Amino acid sequence: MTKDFNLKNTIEALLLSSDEPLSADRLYKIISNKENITKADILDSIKGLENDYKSKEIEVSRVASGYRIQARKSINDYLNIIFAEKTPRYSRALMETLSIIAYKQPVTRGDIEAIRGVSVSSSIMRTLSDRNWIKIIGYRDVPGKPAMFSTTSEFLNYFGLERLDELPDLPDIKEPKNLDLELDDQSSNQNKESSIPKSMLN
Amino acid sequence: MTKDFNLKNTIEALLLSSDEPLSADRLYKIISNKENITKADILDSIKGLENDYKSKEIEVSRVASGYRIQARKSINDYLNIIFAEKTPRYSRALMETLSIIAYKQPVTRGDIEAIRGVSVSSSIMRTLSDRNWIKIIGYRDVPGKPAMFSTTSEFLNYFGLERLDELPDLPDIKEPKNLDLELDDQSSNQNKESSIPKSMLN
Amino acid sequence: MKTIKDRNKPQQSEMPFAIVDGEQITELPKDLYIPPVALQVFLDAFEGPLDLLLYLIRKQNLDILDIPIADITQQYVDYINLMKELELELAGEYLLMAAMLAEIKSRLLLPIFEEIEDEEDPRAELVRRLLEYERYRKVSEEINELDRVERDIYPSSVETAQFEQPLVLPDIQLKELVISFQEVLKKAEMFSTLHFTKEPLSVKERMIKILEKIENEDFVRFEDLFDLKEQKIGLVVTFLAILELMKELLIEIVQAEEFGTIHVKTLIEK
Repeated sequence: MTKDFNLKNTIEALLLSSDEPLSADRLYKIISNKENITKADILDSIKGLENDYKSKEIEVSRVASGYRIQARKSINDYLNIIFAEKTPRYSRALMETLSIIAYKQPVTRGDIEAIRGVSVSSSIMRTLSDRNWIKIIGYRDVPGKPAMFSTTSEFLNYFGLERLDELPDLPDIKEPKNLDLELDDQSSNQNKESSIPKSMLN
Repeated sequence: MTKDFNLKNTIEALLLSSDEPLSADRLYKIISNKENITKADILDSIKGLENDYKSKEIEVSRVASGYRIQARKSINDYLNIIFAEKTPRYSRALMETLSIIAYKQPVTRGDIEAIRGVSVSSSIMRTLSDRNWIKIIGYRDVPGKPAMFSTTSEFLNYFGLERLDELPDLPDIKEPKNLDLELDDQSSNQNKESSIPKSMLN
Repeated sequence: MKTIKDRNKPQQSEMPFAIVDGEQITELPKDLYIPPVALQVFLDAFEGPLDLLLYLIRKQNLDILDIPIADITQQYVDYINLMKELELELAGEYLLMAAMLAEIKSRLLLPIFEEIEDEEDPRAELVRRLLEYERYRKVSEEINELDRVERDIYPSSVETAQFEQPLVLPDIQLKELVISFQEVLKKAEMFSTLHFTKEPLSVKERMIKILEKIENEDFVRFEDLFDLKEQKIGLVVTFLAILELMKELLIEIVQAEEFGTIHVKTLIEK
């Protein structure tokens, strides 16, 4: 083995750096590229880690696709504080997708992709339907029978609208400035801190 | 303090659980909700962690928005295998734009265009702001009120830096030898009218 | 054009300005036929006229502070013409620079009158810009080499998904929604094949209502789709919505016999 090489520490760092669990096989394949080790060594080292972590607030957990290191439940209270402090934001892609559905409904994913020029990620559609802002209203009678999406009444409620036609008129593309002025009055509480006004990006 | 509470282990687990670096202040606020600790205790514990990690393949790193735990470069060979296909590449145009913002901040798009000699593409500005590497910090008080951009602490975090002055030095302007150059700062407006007939260009 | 290869005899080991199919290209192809792909790659390799000028200067090991304007101008214009000949789209900035170079050249040719000794060397402004640009170009290369997350720095993290985290949903403003759509329209305008027309939203909405109404029915009577309590405009909107639904093949209108009851049937399969 290479001088100073420590299998347990290497496995620990790999498990902590990887976004997904790593199986003993995978760890073996990765590490045996460079170091002369056996699969049994891997398993021994993982046992060693489990032992080291006994008094710690993290633990090794074995899940279907391998091993991962996770926080112990005992720090849950603190984690709640960390996660609660964050005000999440939706991505631009999600906002654009939602706006297309709102203004052009009923639309299929294909319609949205044709307009945005990029494919619509499933996670965006899932997020939007998890919030009950969009629903499938039917399937278009063309090959493949793509689902057609529309917005929901929850969507209208969220924005304090009664009907879809209360959505602001499509802004004049050429003169975005007027729009900003107009809408500033309507928007009650804005969290504009981090996002750069779209008009600056063109 | 609560029985069995171990500040060092808690900080370790919190740093590992948070998806962004945590400052000593932030750690103090989070933990002191439940435990009777001082800010000095936090700093001591972080020192303790650094010490514990000396022989490990992970390390505590201090970046602009706080502390994070990261893998040591010694295991990058393995990590590059795991992350093989995920490394995003950034164009020269993007890196140049980002560099100008980093060194000359606050700058407007016009400033960037004056230096690079080409217009700044919207997609570059969008990528930079989507990544939270740049933000608008105000509007210059000239006609058109152009937005002024600066870099963010996320930008520094990404490059593992704590402060802007840790960036590489900007190369000096060479002393002109043969030319009688007035190296003043007015170099930004050069759209001189040209009297060159079109035929010269063909 | 044939002169390009003569002038550009490399005098130092060069940096490739492009890589095509894994091969480094350090000079313009010398054959008469220049594959447009190579030229496009060449053009893409430059970040604008200043970058191209710097390349020409560096390539010949010239002193940036004492540029032989006539030569450089000629070379620059040759490149531009080459690109134009191949009908490559040139950013306006390239042409502007050509004009600027030509202007400097012509000013250098003018006899110098002693009275105007205040006047700067006509190249001064250009040199200043080149030097300034070069600083940032160089430093951006250094920044590109810095360790960075996703490539050289791997933050460690533990899994926390097993916790029931309080679900904080992002908040959005109506304004953001409209601005997003505005953004979409702007983008769509760039692909000019897409046309957006302002459509009364109420028709869209009515289409949805109608679809909802008939989705679980086999047939719905045509007149049942209308709410007679509505004013005339409402009835018109409903009628437009039905026409639109027919056009989009979402519903079918069925009439069993002449003058018989008209029925509406959904074409949507659930």
